Amino acid sequence: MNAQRRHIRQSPDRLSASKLLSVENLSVAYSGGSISALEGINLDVHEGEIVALLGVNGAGKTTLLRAVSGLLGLHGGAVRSGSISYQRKNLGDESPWGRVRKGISISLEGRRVFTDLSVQDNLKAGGYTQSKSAAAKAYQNVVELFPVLARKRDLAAGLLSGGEQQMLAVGRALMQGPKLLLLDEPSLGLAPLIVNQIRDIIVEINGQGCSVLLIEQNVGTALSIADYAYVLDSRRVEHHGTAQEMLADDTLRDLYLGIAAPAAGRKLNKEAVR
Amino acid sequence: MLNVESLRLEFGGVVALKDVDFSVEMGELFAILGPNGAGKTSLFNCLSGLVKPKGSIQVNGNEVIGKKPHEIADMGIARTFQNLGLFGSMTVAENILVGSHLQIQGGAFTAAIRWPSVFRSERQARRNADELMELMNLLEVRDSVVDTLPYGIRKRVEIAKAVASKPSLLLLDEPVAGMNHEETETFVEYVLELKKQLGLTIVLIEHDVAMVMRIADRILALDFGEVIGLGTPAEIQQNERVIAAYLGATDESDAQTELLMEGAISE
Amino acid sequence: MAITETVKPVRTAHVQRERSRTKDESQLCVSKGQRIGLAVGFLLIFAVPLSVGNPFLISLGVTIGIYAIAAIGLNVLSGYAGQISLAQSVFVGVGAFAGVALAGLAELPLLVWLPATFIIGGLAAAIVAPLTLRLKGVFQIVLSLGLIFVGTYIFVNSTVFTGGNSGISASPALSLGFMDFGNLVVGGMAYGYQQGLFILVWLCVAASMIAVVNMHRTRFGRSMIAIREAETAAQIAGINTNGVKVKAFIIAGAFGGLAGGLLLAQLRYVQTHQFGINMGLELLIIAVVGGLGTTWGPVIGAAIISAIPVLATQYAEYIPFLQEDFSQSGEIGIPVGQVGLLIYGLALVLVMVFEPRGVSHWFKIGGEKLRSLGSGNRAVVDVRKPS
Amino acid sequence: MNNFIQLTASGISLGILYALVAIGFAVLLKATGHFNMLPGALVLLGAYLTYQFHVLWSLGFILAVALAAVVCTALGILGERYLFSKLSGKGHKSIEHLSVLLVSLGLISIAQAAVVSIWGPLNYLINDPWGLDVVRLGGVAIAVRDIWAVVLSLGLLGIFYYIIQHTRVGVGMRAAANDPEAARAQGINPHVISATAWAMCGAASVLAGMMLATEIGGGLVPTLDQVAFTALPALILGGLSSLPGCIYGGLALGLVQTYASGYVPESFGQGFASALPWVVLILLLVVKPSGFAKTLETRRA
Repeated sequence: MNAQRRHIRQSPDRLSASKLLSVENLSVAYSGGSISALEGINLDVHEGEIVALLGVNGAGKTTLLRAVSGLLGLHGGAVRSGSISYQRKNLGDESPWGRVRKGISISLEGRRVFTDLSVQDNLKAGGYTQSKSAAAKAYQNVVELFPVLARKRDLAAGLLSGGEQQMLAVGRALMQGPKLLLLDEPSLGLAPLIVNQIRDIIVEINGQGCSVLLIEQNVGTALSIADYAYVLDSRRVEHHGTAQEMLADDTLRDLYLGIAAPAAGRKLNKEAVR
Repeated sequence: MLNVESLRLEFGGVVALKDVDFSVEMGELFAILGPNGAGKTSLFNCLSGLVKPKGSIQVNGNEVIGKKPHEIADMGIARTFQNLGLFGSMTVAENILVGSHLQIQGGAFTAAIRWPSVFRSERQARRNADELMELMNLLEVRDSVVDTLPYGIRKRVEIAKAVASKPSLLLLDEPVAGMNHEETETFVEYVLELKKQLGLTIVLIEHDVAMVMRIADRILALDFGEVIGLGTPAEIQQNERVIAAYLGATDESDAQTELLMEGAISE
Repeated sequence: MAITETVKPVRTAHVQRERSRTKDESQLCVSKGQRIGLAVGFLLIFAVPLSVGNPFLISLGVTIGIYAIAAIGLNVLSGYAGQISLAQSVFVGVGAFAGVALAGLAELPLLVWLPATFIIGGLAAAIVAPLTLRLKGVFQIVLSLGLIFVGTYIFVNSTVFTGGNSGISASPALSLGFMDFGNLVVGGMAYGYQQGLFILVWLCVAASMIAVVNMHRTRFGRSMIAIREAETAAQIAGINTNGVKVKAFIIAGAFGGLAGGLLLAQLRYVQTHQFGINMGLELLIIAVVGGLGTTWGPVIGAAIISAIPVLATQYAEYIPFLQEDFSQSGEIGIPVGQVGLLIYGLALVLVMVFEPRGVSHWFKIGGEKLRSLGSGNRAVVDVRKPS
Repeated sequence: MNNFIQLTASGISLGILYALVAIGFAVLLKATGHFNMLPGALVLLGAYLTYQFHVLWSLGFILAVALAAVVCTALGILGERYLFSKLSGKGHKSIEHLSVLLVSLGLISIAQAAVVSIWGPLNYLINDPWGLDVVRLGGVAIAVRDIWAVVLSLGLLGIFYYIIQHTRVGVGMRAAANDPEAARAQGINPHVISATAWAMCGAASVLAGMMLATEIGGGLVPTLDQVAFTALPALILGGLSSLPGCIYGGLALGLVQTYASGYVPESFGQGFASALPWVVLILLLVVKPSGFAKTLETRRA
C-alpha cells in the first residue's frame, strides 16, 4: 500500500521539468500527535507550474500549505514523518522566515492583511527580507499588477474591501520575490468578477516565472488555470492528474455536487484507498 | 417551527447575510449549503445568539433575536461547532453533563451543603447521560478526557452533548468535516438514529455535497450571504447558480470551464 | 424524555454494572479507601495538636491552614472558573477587620463572628464582581491590582476597625460554649491557645474542601470549568456565564474572609499593610504551585509556600548564605526577611516552566501508580460502529 | 497660581515617567503578544545598577545609565529566550498568558530579594548631576530634575517613534503585533522583533527607574517596582497599544495624582493621591468596559 503510493505515475511531460517542491510521504499531526491531519502525502510542484489542491473542508489542504511554509508549529502541529524538499534540499526544521528567504511565500487563508497598518506599510512588511533596491523593484511590479494598491497606499488595510484586501495579500507575498507562491483560497468570499480578476493575476504571476501551489474551492476556476491538480480527501491524496484529466473525471463531480455520473472518460491513476 | 425572515447581518461594512428568508418544518432535516465564506456559520451564530442581526428569527413563535445565548439554549435550541465546542480537559461524561445543564437542579450553595434534592437530580442526570452514551456507543470512553480521543469520537461526543439538553431544534455546523468516508457513514447513521428516536428537527451546515444530497429533506444554498437556491436535493442539483458556485463561474470565454459545464449538465 | 423509553429494552448487563458504579460519582467519597482517608484526616485534626508539643510547629500548622483556606477560595475563582485575581488578600483583610469589629469591638461569640467574616467577605466580593465580568486577561489582572491599592486606601482610612497604619489588636472569643478552642482542656489536660486554634482552623479547612469538592462534582462546578475551557460553548449549553462568574467571585471572597477571621484569631493583632500586594501574590502563588483547579492543590501549595520562609527564618543559622544582620552592606548574602520573596519567585518560575499543572500533579501520578499496581490497567477501547 | 504651575510641572514630569514605564509594558505586549510584568523589575534593577556603576564604581553618569540599560536589555532577552518562550504552546492561549504573567511576577520577587541582598534595604542617593537645583521663572520654582525628566523622556520617546514608524524593524514590529502568523509568513523573524522590543523596554525602564530614584524625597528604595505598577492605569487609559496613547495616559495620570496631592483636603484620607489613578481606572472600566478592552481582545482573537 505504502510502496504503491510512493510511486506515483507521472504524466510524461511533467517529468521533463525540474522539481521545485517535492513532498514525500508526509504525515502531520496536531495537538502533540493526538489529531492526525495528513497521512502519507506525496506531491510535487515543478518549476513554472500552477498546481491546484482540491478537496472538501477538513481534508487537510491548509495543513499541507502550513507544513510547506513552516507555520505548523504556531497551530500546535508537527511533521510526524516524511519530508519536504525544496530545490532538491530537505527543508527540515527551517523556520518560516528562513523559508521566505529561500523563496517560498504564502498568502494565508482569510487574507490576513495587517489591518492597522497602511497599505504601503503592509507591502513594506512584505518586503522585510528584501534589500532596499529589491524591495523598491518589487513594489513597482506589485503596483503595476494592482494599480488600486498604489491609489490607496495611505489607507489602513482594514478599510479596504474584501477584493482589495485579497489583492494586497497577494501583492504582499509578491514583495518577497518568491519562486514558489502558496495561495490559500484566494477567492474566498469574493464576487465572481473579482475571482476572475484574481485568477488572471495568478496566471500573470506564473508567467513571470513564479510557480504556484493553489488551494481553491471553486473547482472550475482552479482547473481552468492549473497545470496539475491533487484532490485531498480525509488527510490523503485521493486523486491526482493534469487539469484535463481532472476535468474529465466524474468522481470529482460526485465529490462536489453529489451527482453520480455514468462511467465515462478516462479513469485517473487513482490510489486504491476506498 | 423555525421561521427566518429578512435576516441581515453586517460586520463593519461587510454584509455577511443579505435578506435571508426560509422556514424549517417540524421533524425536517434541513441542510444549508454554500462555499466557504458564503455566510453559513454567520447564520448559525444568528440562530444561537452570538451576534445580533436585523430581521426576525422565530422558533415555535418566539423571537430569538435580542436574547442571550443561554436564554436561547433554554428555548430548546442546541448546536455544535465547526471546530469542536467541547471542553477539552473534561471527560466524555462530564461534557455530556454540561450539555444537560438545563435539566439539572442545584447551585453553588445547595451543592456545597449536600442538599439532598440536588444530588437526586445529579444522579438522575448521570443516569440519563449514561443512557445517551449507550445510544451513541460512547460508554467505553465514558471516563476518558476528551482531548485524548480521536477526532471522529469527539465529533460524536459533541453531538451527544448537544442532544443531552433535550433540544427540539439541533444545529449541526459541518459535522463530518475532516472525516473519511467510513467515519462519515457511521456518523450519518448516528444522526439519523438520534433524529428518529428523539423526534429532532435538524438544521445542518455541510460542505460534503454528496452526503447532504443523500440525507437532507430540503436544502438552502447560500452564496455571498444571499439565498441562491431553496428546495429538495433534486431541485438543487439542477440549480445553475449552485452549480456555478461549486464548479466554477459561468465564464463562457473559458473553454475548460465549458468542458466541465457540459459534463455536469449532460447528466 | 424519549431517551429513557427507547433505550430501556436494549440495556445490557454491562450497562447495569456501569450504572451502579456511576451512582456514587457525585458523592464525596467514591471508594472505600477515600472514606477511610477522610476518617483518618479528621482524626489527625485532633490528634496532631494534642500530641505534638513543639509550639513552633503547631503555629506553623495554623498558618498553613489559614493560607490554605484563602487559597481554596482563590482556587475556585482562578483554578476552576479561570478568572485570575491578585486581590484575594483584600478579602482576607475584609475578613480580618470584620473580625476586629465583631469579635474585638462588639465581643460577639465565635458562632456569630466567624460565620460573619465568611459572609462579609462574600458580600465584599459581590460588590466587586460585576466590575470584572466583561474584562478578560490583562484587564482582569490590572483591575485586581487596582483593587489592592484601593483596598489598602480604604483600610488605612477606616481607622476605627483597622487602626490605620499602626494596626489594631483584638482577642476574639473562640468558645463554642461546651468547648473553648482558645482554652482547650481534654481529659483534664490543658492545652495552649495555638493548639486549640489548630483544631478550629483545620476543621474549617476540611469543611471548605468538602464544600468545594461537592461543588466541583455537581452542576455548578462543571459550569465553572466549562466557562474556563470554552466560554461560548458554555453559553450555548445554557449556562449563564455571568451569573456563574459572579458566584465564583463571591465564593472566593467568602473563603478569603473566613481566612481573615482566623488570621486575626491567630495573630490577635493585624495591620493594614499585611493585606497588600505581597499577600495577594503569595496566595496566587500557593494556588499555582499547588496546582490550579485541583482539590488538594491549595493545601499542598500552602504547606510548601508558607512553610518554607517560616522554617528558613527559624533555622537561619544552619543555612549557608543566610544572614540575619544586613547592616554590613557590601557583603553578599540573603537577608532572612527576603527568603520568602526569593522562594515565592523561584517556586513560581520553576513550577510554571517545568510542571504547569502544579505540585499536586506529582501526588496524583503517584497515587495512580499505586492504584494501577493494585488493579491492573483498563484500556480505553475505540468504538466506531453504532450498536 | 504659582502653586498650580509648580504642581503642573511636577505632574508633567511624573506623568512622562509613567508614560515611559507604560511604553515598556506596551512594546512587549505588542511584540510578544503577552502581558509581561518584568519591566517592573527592570525599573528597580535599572535604578540600582545606575547607583552601582555611578556611585560605587565611579563611572560617568551617562555611561552608568547606558550600561544599566544594556544589562537590563540583556536580562530581558535572556528571560525571553530561556523562560518566556518556553511557556508557549503548552495549552490554551489564556493559560499561556497566565504563565508568562506569573513567571514575570516570580522574577520580580526574585529581583526584589536580590536587590535587598546585594545593596541592602536602606535608601541611597544616586548622585545625579542635577541634584536639588531649581530654576526660578517669575516666582515659580521648577526643579531642574523635572526639566531633565521631560527632556530625556521626550527624546527617548521620539527615538522610539522614529524606530516604530520609519524603520524596517519598526514595520516588522507593527506587523507582528497585528498578526503574528502573517508576520512570520512575511519572513519577519520574531526573535529579532522581541529583542528589539526588549531593548526599547530596557532603555525606557532604566531611564524611568533612574529618574524615579532621583525624585526629591524619594531616592533609591527597594520598592521602586511598585511605582512601576502604578503606571499600569496609564497603559490601560492609553488603550494598551500606541505610543501617543501611553503618553496621554501617563500625563493624565501624573497630573491627576499631583493635583490630588496638592489640592485634595485632608478629609479624603491618607494615600488618596496614590489610590486615585486606580479609582479613575475602575470607574472608567465600569462606565465603558468594552471601549479599550476591545483593542487587545479582538485582535488576539
